[in-house]
Amino acid sequence: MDMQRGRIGLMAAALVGLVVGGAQAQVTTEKSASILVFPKVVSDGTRDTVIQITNTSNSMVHAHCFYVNGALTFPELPAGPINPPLWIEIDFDIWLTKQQPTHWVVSQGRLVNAADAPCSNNPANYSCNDAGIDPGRVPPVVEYFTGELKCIEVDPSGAPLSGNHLKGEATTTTFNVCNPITEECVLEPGTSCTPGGTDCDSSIQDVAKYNALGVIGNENNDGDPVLCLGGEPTEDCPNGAEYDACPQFWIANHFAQGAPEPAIDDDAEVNTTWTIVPCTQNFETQNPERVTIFIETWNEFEQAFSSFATVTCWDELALDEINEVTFDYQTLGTTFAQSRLRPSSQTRSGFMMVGSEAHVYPGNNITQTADVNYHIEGERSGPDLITIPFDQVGPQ
Amino acid sequence: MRQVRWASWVMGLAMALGVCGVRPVAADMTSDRAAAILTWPSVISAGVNQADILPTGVEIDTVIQLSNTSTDPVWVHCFYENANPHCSNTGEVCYAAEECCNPSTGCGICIPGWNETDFRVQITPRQPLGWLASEGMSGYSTTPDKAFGKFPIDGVNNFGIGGSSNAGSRIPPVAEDPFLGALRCIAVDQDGVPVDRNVLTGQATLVVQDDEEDYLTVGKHNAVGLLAIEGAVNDDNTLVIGGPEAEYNGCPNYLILNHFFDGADDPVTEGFDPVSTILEMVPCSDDYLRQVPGAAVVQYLVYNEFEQRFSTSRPMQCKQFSLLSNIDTTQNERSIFSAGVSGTLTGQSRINPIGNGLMAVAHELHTGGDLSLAEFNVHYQGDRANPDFIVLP
Amino acid sequence: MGEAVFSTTAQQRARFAPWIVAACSKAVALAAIVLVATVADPRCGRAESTSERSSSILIFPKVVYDGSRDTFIQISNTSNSMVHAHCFYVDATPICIGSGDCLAGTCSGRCEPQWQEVDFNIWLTRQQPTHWTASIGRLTSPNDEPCDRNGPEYDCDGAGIDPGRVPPVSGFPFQGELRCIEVDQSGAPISGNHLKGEATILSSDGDASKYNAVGILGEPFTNDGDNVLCLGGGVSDECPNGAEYQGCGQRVVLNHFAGGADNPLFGPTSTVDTEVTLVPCRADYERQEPTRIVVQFLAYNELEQRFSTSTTVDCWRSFLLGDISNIFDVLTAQTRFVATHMRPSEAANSGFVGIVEEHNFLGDESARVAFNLHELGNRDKTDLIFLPEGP
Amino acid sequence: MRVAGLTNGMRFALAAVVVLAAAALPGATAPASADIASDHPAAILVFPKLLVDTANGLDTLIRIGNVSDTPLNVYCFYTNVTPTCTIPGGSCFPDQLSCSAIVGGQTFIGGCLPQWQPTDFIFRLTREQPTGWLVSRGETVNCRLIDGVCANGGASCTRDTQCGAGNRCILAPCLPLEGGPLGRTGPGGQTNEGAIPLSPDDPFIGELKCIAVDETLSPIARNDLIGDVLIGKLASGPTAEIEIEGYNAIGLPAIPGKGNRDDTLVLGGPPETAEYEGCPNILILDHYFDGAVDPVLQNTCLPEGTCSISGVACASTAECRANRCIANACTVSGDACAMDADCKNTCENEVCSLSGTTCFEDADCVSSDYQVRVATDLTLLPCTQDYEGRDLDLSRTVAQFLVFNEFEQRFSTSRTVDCFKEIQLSNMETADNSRSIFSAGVAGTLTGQTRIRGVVDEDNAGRGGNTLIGLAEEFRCAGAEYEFPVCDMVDSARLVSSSAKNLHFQGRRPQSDFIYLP
Repeated sequence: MDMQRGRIGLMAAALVGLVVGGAQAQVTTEKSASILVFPKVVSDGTRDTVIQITNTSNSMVHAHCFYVNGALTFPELPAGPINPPLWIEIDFDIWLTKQQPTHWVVSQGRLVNAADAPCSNNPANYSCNDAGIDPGRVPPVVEYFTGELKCIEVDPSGAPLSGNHLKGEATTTTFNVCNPITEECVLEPGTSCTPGGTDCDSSIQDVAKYNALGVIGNENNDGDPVLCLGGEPTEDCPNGAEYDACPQFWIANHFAQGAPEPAIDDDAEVNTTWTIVPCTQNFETQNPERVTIFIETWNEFEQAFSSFATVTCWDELALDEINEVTFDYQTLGTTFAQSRLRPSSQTRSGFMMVGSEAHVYPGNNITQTADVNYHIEGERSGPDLITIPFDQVGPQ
Repeated sequence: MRQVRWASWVMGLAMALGVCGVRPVAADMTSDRAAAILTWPSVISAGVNQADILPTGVEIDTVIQLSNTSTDPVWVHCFYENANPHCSNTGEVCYAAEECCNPSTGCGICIPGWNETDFRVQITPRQPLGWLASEGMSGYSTTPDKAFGKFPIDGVNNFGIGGSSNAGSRIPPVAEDPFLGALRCIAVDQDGVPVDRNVLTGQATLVVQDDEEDYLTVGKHNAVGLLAIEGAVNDDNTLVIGGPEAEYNGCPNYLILNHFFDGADDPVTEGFDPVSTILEMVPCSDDYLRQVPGAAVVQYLVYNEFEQRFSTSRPMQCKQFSLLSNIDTTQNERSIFSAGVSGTLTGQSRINPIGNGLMAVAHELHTGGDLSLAEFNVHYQGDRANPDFIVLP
Repeated sequence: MGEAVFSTTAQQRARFAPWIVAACSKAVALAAIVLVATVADPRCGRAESTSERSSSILIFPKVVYDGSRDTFIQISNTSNSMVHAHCFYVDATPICIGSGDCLAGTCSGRCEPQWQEVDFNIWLTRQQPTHWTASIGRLTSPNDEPCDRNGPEYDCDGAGIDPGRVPPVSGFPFQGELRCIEVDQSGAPISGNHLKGEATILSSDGDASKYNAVGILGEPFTNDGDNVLCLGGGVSDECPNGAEYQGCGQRVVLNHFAGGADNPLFGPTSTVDTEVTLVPCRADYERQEPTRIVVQFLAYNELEQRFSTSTTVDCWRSFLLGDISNIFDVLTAQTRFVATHMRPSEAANSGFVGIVEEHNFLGDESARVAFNLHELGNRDKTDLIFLPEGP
Repeated sequence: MRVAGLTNGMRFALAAVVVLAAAALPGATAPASADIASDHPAAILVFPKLLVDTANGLDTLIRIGNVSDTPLNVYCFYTNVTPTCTIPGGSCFPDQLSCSAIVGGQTFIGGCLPQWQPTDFIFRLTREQPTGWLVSRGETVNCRLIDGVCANGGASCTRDTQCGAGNRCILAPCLPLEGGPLGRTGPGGQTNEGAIPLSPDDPFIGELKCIAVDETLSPIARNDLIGDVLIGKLASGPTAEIEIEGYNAIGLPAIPGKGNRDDTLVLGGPPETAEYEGCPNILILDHYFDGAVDPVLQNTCLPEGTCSISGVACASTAECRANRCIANACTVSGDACAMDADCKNTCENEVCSLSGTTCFEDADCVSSDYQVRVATDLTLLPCTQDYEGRDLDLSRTVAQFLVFNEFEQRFSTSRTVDCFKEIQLSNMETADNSRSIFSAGVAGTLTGQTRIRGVVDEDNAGRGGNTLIGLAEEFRCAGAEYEFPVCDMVDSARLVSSSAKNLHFQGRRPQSDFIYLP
């Protein structure tokens, strides 16, 4: 243990240098961080999400979390001027004891109930959701929720803290139920069904998982409601970057939209969806941030194609929704493509994203998805600002 | 039933540094940045003809993606690591000891193996490549629609930026069917000398299909990258990973895995839908010259949601592929990784390698109905004091 | 934490050991000085009994022979030289003042404890183990047939060099203790620490329980070989050299089942009775005076709740905890396990040692298991053993 | 007997000389106090042998207590040494013969591979608190909310009263002061924390080691732990016979002020480096030689008409000794029979009818009469254990055995202890028990003394001291005279009774042993 303590000392010494070095692109999917972003959190009747968050330190950690609902006002209708996204935010607090993992199902939330029965072999009890020290009262999301979850590490008073003690994962389960719009079973393409009926094979399910995106905090965090991600000192950010910057580039290696699934015979194909949220968010004014994204896509022949996407607050975009041509297998002519995404120069915010690959297998009438974290490159000059309502910072 | 079909193929096989308020070390392993050394800890392939090992109709394969993020071409020197165990009596591939029982030869022992096969690929600027582990990549298909499994730029009929091409590239299929192993690719120059270019990204997509039961499931994770330290990579054949003389960033002290405890009921789905997790790990060190795989004693520190702590340990060499609840015992329900023992649905396991460093990915199996698979990269913490070494042939 | 003090003392002893040896070696040549030097050094005196180290005094707290049970004694010499020992059986079987049998519970009148001592000598050659059965002792017979696999003959009780004539226990039924003291060939007590022993209590139905004899370690340089053995403590009129032997402990601790609690090994319908046997360390074989002490009990349940009681031990006593008080009962303790601390009262003129037997019952079936007690703390008073004078 | 004419002074001089002479002998000097011991509280407790086989009613109960008035955290390691069968479905418990499985309709015999698999856990004992648990079930807090099951039918319950009169509600094993809003706390507000996992295997054979630690899991020099073990067997069948044996955990006391609180525990050796008292140089075991007939136990006919040990119906004690034919089975040997004559071991065609040995006349065939004979099992553990790097070479120790019979005759043998060795004495150096130097037929006397010494391995210098600690179990086995007794808590078909005992210790080592914590 002494040796380990020694190591801690060395690390701490090394870290000083790093911190002095200022912000660097440290949005991470594999290190403990001070801000966790779950870009894709869904509970819409066909999908539900399990959130896992863990305190990786030996001291108690508090976090202030925000759900942002990007669902349409009338989710069953197409988007449009009269059917804008809600962009409604609700917040809650959690606290985790040393090294404590926790979880909740977003549709259920998690109540504080000391009477939760733990799992047990004898008598057999494996349906033990909520067993454990409850992290606080986590509210369930509304009936139709498609949005993001953001958790910010705070001190006991609620002031933002650069503890870098949080890590998280999100597991999305898709049920094979009847899609009320297409009247097809969600996981059995081409299989017609009656909305609300039971004619879809419930033994088919689909589970996908991704790591939460973490933003690492620096030691110059002033604990005020305005969180500065990257950038130099400004009026809003007198200390400069309190957290590392959002990345300048996201690099997505993906299948061309509609490309044949190489591992499966027949006419199986792969479709990709990107879920994107801006880095800048103002929970005080509730003004949804809009970000324009420039996308450069390269096929295996090194041929480049470009396109744009605009995301306000939150969006889940299939590649053919972004551009029907440039991502299409017929256009790219190769199975794989590399897309580099960056905020356009006119955009004042960076963004974060995760991907989801749907492998559609008409031969067996099955669709299965896999979520994927993408790579990043460079850092934004920033800063990107996350503004917490001032009355949510400080003593509760 | 599905988990049985899957599990039948499964090979039976420290306290956190509480540095409050200190940002983690930047120099570390990565799965979300371009790097100079990429490792795919999980490369699995098994054709439908593997009735002895897989249930009839089940086919498993891995789609490997490898890309160059830079505007210059890069050569990569790759090594397939075949970790298939073989029967001591018949020499056949085995994943369970009973597969070595043969009326004519009696029962042999299923002995772990390690064999490497290397190949080189030239990747042109910004080029994404992908292939099936079972088929590899060879030949050229120089016009759209490019045939899958062939290189796109032959340097004869077509060229990339600056006259780059995939000429001289060939990716063999994995050495055996079935295959359980890993892949490691290292950025090198035209002469095969390692270079400090952090330009490689990679993914692996595991596809499991069962024609008998008509189901399909896929999982995807990123390759694990080791960043080269600019100017530190020399031209010898020993790559120093971490430590005082590092050429590449070191492997972490701790791997942190958040997981459902095995056998826990998925809280989302109706009915009993047990979740279990397979952890796949490979060492950071490998001696391809002397054919000596890396090895480590792995210490597992397990926390449940009650903040209760258990731990166990297990030595591994070359590769570990195991259900969490088979790490400390063969009786899953008695394992500290099982929900019935740990008492909560989810847990955090901190994995501390003694010996060589480790890289890992996790497969999450939801087995209530048809098998549904989710894969994810584990988290990292801390730097190892001692370096790991990759020795090239 | 008495133990911490204990260990600290040990360290001081270790640090001073060379000095002690030097002082004590000179003392052999200059007896007067040695006595002053060693006696003046309190580190020569120390309180600790042991069940795992070769000792100079062996105490078998429980020896029974009552028709349904008999006791098998094993003693060994752990040194490479011949060792002599002077042993005492003490018969503590209660006598029925009236008609009937106290052990059988048929005594029509009053049961009075007796304290009847019988002694004998044994000598053991280098590393020699020996044994005998309480009911028949061991006669000196050179004609005992050894075991032989070619006979085959495996029934060879008595084979081996007889350690001397060991009498059978004095009465039937018999319950009491056996105490053996290492002596030189002249019969003078010495601190050789060469003896170890075990006792096995066997029932007629085959059940067996076994414990290690409690050993009292002799101090190497202060034993004057007279008939008064000084266990622990400091200098006194009877003990001009201070402690000749290590003393008995201040307390003993026992983790046991609460009375009426089930043993989860045998299911909810099982029960466990805990029988404790205690003997005072002090013994006066010269005047045949029984030692009477009051024993104080502190019982802690699993909920940290504390209960207390006391009882009297008159020379020797074996009792079920439930017979002392209901504080040991599961209905009072409310938990399955209880930790009971026992100590002699402040006024007691002796410490004590003992063993415990747990009687497990399931329907008509029963099974016994014996343990040595855990000892805590340092008894600062001297316990005396008076050997009989005479040729 | 006294030498006449000696004065007390002369006796003292003589005694002093004898003492000084004796002081030069091994073990003659008084050991320092707070030595390794099973009868004193300590900072490290070692439970050398645990057994679980719930399918056959075999389980182990561990009792542990904190004897101080302040709470204490306990860091424990289960070590699973159950050999693993190379064939899934097979088991190496109780022995290699059970390592077989049917593959493709054909039965295959597999091999048994040794195992050394530690699993650790932590829990807190509050002041003066005792507790205990079954190894097969473990114990935890926050289990009050798990319903129990009635012993008489498995109905769900939370209280005994819900199971009817005379029945009990079996609740999940629970640390008593679980705390929390619904749980109990001690008078000082103390609560238990942590959890004790159930044994990693069932059947299971293993070891448990518990170490006193502080809140940061750093080892702490508090000699406040006591523990003991009960290994019990509840036999199946209508009579539900029970058997039990017990022993005290071996305590290794910490040396106050010496521990540097790192994760390498130094046991004994040079005083300037020792953090805990060291393991003994020599272990001493007094034992019956295997196969010796118990001189006390006689299978006599009780007034109620049953034999005192075998329980067979009888009219006389002679009938309890004889191998008779009752209900077509021999009462002692268990062979099928039609008449009493079939239960005699007679010579037929130069082969003894029951024992199967070669003979020329009936006199060559050993009697089949009833005997109770003794067998002793020895369990040995190296004191050095590497839970961090799992370097088993540090633990591997050659044990030298010096065996003395009651004639002062000496034999010796040796055996390597890798990380755990549990073996019947008469199998120590041979598979033929009757030919062993630990067999009464070879040793010649009923009892003996065996001195066991771990041989120092110079390769381990500075990393391990190669000392051993252990435990002995004495089993009384019933059977015919021609059968060498082989029985224990697992193979209990012929087990009459069992008892466990701690070994005696002698001397110290200049070398330290080490426990390397993860």
